Amino acid sequence: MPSKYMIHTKPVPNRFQPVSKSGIIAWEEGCLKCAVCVKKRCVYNVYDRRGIDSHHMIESIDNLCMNCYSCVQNCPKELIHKSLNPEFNAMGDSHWSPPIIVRLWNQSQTGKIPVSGAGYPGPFSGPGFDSMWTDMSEIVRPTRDGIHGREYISTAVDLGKTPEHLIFNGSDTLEGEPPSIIDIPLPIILKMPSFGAISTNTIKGWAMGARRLGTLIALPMKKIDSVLEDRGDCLMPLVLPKGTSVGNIPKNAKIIEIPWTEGWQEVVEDIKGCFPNLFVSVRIPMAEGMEEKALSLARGGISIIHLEGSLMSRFMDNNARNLKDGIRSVHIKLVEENIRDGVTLLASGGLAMAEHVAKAIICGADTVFVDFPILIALECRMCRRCTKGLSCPVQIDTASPNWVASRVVNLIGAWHNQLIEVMGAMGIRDARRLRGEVGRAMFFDDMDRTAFESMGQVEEGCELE
Amino acid sequence: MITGEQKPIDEIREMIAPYKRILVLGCASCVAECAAGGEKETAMLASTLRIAAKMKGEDVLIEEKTLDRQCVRDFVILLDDIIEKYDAVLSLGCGAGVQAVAEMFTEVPIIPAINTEFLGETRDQGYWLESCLGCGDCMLHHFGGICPVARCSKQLFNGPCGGAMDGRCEINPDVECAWHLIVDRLTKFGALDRLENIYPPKDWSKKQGGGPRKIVREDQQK
Amino acid sequence: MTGEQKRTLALYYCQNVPASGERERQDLEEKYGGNIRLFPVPCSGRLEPIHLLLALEEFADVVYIITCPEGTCRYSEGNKRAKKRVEMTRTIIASIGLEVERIGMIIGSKENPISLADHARAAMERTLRLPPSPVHN
Amino acid sequence: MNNSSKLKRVLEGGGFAVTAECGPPKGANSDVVLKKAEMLRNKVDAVNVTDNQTAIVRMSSIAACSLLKTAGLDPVLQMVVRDRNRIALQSDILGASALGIRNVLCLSGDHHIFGNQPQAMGVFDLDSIQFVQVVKMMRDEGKILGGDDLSQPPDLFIGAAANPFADPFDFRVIRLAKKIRAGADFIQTQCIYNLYRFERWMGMARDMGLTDKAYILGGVTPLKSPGMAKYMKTKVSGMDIPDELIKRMEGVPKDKQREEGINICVETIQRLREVPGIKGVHIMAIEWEEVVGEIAERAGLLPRPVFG
Amino acid sequence: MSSQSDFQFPEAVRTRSRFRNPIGKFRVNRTGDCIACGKCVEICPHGVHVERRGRVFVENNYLCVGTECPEPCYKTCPVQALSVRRNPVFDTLGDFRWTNELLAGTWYMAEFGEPPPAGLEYKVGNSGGGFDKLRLIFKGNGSRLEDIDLNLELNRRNDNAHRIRIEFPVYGGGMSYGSVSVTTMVSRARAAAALGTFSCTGEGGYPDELKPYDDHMITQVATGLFGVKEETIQRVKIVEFKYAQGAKPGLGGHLLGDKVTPGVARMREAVVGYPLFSPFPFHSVYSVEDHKKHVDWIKSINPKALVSVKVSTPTDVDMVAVGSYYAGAHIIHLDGSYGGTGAAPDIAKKNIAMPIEYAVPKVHRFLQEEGVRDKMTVIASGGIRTPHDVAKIIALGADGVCTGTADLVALECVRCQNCESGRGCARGIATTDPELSELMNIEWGTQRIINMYLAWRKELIRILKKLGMKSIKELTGRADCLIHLDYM
Repeated sequence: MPSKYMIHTKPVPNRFQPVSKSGIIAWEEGCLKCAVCVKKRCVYNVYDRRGIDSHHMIESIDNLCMNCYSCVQNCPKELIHKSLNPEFNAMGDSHWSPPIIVRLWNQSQTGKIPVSGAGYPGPFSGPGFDSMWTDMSEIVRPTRDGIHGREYISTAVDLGKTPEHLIFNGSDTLEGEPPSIIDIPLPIILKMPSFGAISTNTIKGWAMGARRLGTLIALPMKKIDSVLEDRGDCLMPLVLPKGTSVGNIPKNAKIIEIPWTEGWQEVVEDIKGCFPNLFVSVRIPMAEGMEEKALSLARGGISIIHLEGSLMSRFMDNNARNLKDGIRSVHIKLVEENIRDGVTLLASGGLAMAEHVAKAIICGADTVFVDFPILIALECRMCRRCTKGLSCPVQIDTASPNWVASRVVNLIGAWHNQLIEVMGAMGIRDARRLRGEVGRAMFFDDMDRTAFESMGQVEEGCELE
Repeated sequence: MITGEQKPIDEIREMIAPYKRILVLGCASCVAECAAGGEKETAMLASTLRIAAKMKGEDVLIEEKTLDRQCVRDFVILLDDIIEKYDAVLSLGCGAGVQAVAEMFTEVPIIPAINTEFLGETRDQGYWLESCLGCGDCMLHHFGGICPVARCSKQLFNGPCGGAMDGRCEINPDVECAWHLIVDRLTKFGALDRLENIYPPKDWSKKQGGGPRKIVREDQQK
Repeated sequence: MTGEQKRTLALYYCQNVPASGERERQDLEEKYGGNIRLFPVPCSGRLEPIHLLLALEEFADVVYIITCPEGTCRYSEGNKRAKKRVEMTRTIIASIGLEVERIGMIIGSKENPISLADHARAAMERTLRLPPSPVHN
Repeated sequence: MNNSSKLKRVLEGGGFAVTAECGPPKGANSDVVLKKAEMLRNKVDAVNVTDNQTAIVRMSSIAACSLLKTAGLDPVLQMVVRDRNRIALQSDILGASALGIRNVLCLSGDHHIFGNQPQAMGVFDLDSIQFVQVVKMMRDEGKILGGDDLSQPPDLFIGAAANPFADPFDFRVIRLAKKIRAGADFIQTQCIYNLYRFERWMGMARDMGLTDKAYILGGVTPLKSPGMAKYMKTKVSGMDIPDELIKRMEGVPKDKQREEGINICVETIQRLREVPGIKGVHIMAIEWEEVVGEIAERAGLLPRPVFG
Repeated sequence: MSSQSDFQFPEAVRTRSRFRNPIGKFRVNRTGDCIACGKCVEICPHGVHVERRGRVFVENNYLCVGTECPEPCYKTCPVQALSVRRNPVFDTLGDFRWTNELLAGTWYMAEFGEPPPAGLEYKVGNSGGGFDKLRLIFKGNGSRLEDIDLNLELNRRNDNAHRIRIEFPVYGGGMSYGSVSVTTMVSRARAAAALGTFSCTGEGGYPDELKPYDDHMITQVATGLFGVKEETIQRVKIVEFKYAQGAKPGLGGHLLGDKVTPGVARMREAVVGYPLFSPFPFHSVYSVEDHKKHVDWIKSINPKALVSVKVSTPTDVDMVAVGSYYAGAHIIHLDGSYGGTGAAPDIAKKNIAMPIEYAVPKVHRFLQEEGVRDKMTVIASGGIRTPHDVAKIIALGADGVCTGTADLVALECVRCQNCESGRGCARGIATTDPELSELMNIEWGTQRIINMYLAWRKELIRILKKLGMKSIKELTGRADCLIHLDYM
């Protein structure tokens, strides 16, 4: 694969001991000090490498343990037990669940895609993106062998408006203005999370990461200081119509965002007045009525629309509805109105795993935003202490920009490879062609009903087993 | 195994008082087995000493390390890379361990942090009992597997003294009379008549041949 | 909190005892600021003397363990071990002239379930009765 | 009869003391002791009685001393810590004093491995310096080691041994100082053949002021043959016999060798008399007590003066 | 064909855990107050307590049934020295699909050859869908028949290839040499032979140790063609084309360099220490016509061989199945997305292709519509964990099943998911590390697997009896014997 399209990752150590799912309780009292001790025989040598992190009072052994249970099962005095770690269960919430957080930490540390042995250990299906499967190609359809670089799979996407067709003049050159688009190598834009122990160094690091990835970072205008000024080309500032002077927009910025307001036309005109070449994306909250708003923006010439979900991957006004359905709904609306190719649809809100990128695109997004994962990449535990003014247990604000950037590059690098994996399996060579390809997905609701709705009948006296 | 117990902290503090950079050195063998000088106890002692030093506002460096065995030179040599960081070593090894470290590292004082006690068995969780004096001439077969040398307060060889009462030793009712046990055992397998012979004076030269005893095994040597 | 004197309490608690969640823990941290450090443990028997010593050495004025009531340990003897270890560690700190009250133990009661917040308040009250630790001054 | 230590009187009176060694028999016959007493009568100030020397069982030192005392000699009771624990040692000190013995020489004792019963258990409960300290405490404070008071303290002139010829050389004089500090009134040294080394040691002792704090008696042993000289040199620890001496012994005909040994001994005594700080000699004629008189005579030490 | 057969199933032989402390749901604690009266030893029907040298010990904690016990020892103990509580370690085991109870239940079956006693949910997992929401419905009292027949004909084309009957509708799925140890492979092969069924080499060559079991082996031809030779194709009665694997559908395989030990390298004709890729897909197959060439190739080398086609479950899995029929295959082996693997990207395990519970009815229906259902043997795999899963998937339209993970669980896999890391399985199952492979021996492994399947067989017979069926063949496609808890 051309190196240009590869994201170079290299392991970046953690700054703190991570929290792990289960721990080891190994009592010494009564220990026989066997000559052939189960601790010495540990395949992973975890007992030789143990130590206490006196800051968090975490035993390193908990993180090193690979859960083989050999010591638990072989200690002659049964002095070793596995336990669930209460700190682990306390992390995050139902969406940012502890396993997701840990997985994000690992990817940010190693830059590698998560690989494991044994089959999938999780639930059959779940809400939102968990209720759909992507497809694969087999025998009767061409497939792609992307991940090992045997075939080139493009993840590049365009932001902006692509013309319906090109007009060439007689000498085979393009007539008129060339299409005005921003080309990014992967369908992911970083987005500054709405909370976190974020310092200027953190933001600087994220911006560095965005630049290394060739993508952008969306952040509020007021977070942009002089240091970030020269990174304008990778910033995507959110300009609030009131209180922010348009003049503060970094000179080399290519794109800005504005929030949805009824009078968005005037705001856009103002901005275009100062920066005629600037792309403007309009954020629509993922909420009732967004289809109409999107339609009006598209019709009004806005080429980039950002659907902003909640940080739980849900609608902002209706917790029962998922991002997946919101994206599909807007996408279908625009398709029905024959205006879909006139806009780029960006989606944000609680994307937590690599597969969400592919699934959001299948549902109709062109590109997605990644928000909290770039905070979790910095060892955030989603404890939200920072929102109460309590200290950050992993002192994110003290991390150096370079460390921040490398962690984010690792994470997105790993996601990028996973995107290539699923695209390869689907036989899709171009991320642009994945958008809205619901034919390459399977939805739980449909399949479950088809398979199981009409089977046996429960009758009186029957027995279930 | 060899047993030991940690010295009182005051005594340890006094011994290390002249030094500023101290390595607290554990031993993962016998003294770990009797919970006196293993990795865990070493960490606890080091932490305790650091706390004490902080309380007194003393500026000292106290670090810990535990060797697999302090009484084997191949393990002791592992200190070679770090020893120069310290001006004293506080060893939780048994007497043999302390001496092995001291012999190799002549430039720093090696201070014992535990009192080495005896050769014993682990009777129960947290209970160690002296059962062997290392006399070099085992005669347990005569005594039903119970050693009068280690376990009789008077080291008698020809039966219990007049002080034995109810199977207890005259020195302390907590102490079992070894001879009572011996008699019981031999009675059980019908060999009590063995004790009718006068057991001759013991050859103590195997224990105290003069100077340290040695075992040299040519088949084991290089 | 009384006055300007600041104390740090390290509170280890068996997750079996107070019906505690991350929420309650955070509420407490909010209430007591940085003066309380809370460490849930899967079993109080997991705590070794070294955990208590390290806390005293590194940051805490006082360390408390909350265990589940006797006879209810999921690991059968974790709370019993914890008790003995606390006693042992107290002997150690006493030997260097530190008040034994700097290591405390609260045994949760089954009949009268007390919230983590109540335990924390009790422990904090007792903490404030002691002068600041000479280890950190 | 004056019941005090004659040795003490001689030394305190400023005389050059002469003591000799008497080995008790390997049997219960008192006549052997009494015969040796007669050989030494009026030839020496006091007679040391060895305590199971080289860990070979002999008549007890305390009994032999008692026999000598009865015969009118001033015995020096040698006691080793090898065979008795502190209880027995203290008890024997009291017994000795009660029997009228007025001198005690506190020793470690030859290790039992060298004796004829190496299987024995060595006691070594106290070491010789601790023992000196205990005797002094008993005598001067009237207490035993455990702190209990004595109904009557023992009356003893306390001696200790010193060996200037063992290693490490520099520590030897420190050990001497410790013995004196522990309470030794007099010191008897190991047999001296290497005068050069002995004089260096004495110099160091003088420099430390030790010669003013205790009476140092130089030990001498007449050689019977070059074979004995070689044996002592190689087999007896802490013995330093210069090669010239062995050559000198070899240089005379066999029937003259004993005579030559006595000559050497006499010359040594004469040299020792010149050494500042030496307050006497201790003649250890091993199982050859009959020559003590001749040696004393030829060394000009007779007749023995009378003090007090 | 008669249901009578000369075949004799082996006896179950109790085969204890390899580990000193097997993990069970409960733990019994004995305090120092015990007076060694021996009452507990007497009353416990499960042998939890043992008496030795006048002292009584809790020796088999894992066999305690806890609250299900009708006469609990802790109530009988005269000095209250006993207490029983749930084993907290038990709660750290397992996952949604293989719950701790399923693991412990399977271990019980592998030890005793019997379904576990009350108190262990060994029938369903906790994934919240598919098998775990499906239930068998029994109406009436079932049959009193004694001769329940579980065998299965694998060649339904009636062509010139072997007529092969397996005595039990389960055979072993492919696990390659490299992903598991030779000990594991041989244990599985020996168990398959003893049970009158088959085991599969997977894609990693055909180790010589398996030669004695050639008649019970399936050899796999996969995209890497590792270890595939004419000789290996000719040795066996069934050859399986592996197009995809359920756990990583659409993706190639990747054996990390560390695991390419000299033994693995020799077998795969590769270089020690270098990673090996199985590409995806077969780059010679982009159509059913290409696929037919493949099948013909095998038939030309071994004309009597049955050809099985192992595919994963894309949306058009039904088309793939029918295509396989037309290409001449005897068996279509559907591997659902929740299947096992030695190593796969997590993203593939969860998100790509469909679970087997959807694929089987889809394929069954389509083959019926095409009129070729009777000519094809449909084998399902990818998440079959229990005898109940077997019955359910057959009722949904399969003829038989392939298992993999269940065998490993019988060998005491704890599903730590580290098969791929470092030296491989720390429990000596999925590893090529010589030292770790020593953790298990073949006799033990064979018997554990045999025991587990004997227990499954008992359960399947019981289920068929309750359904009033005489043969497992009657169950195929009988979705009316099932209900789904969400659609009742």
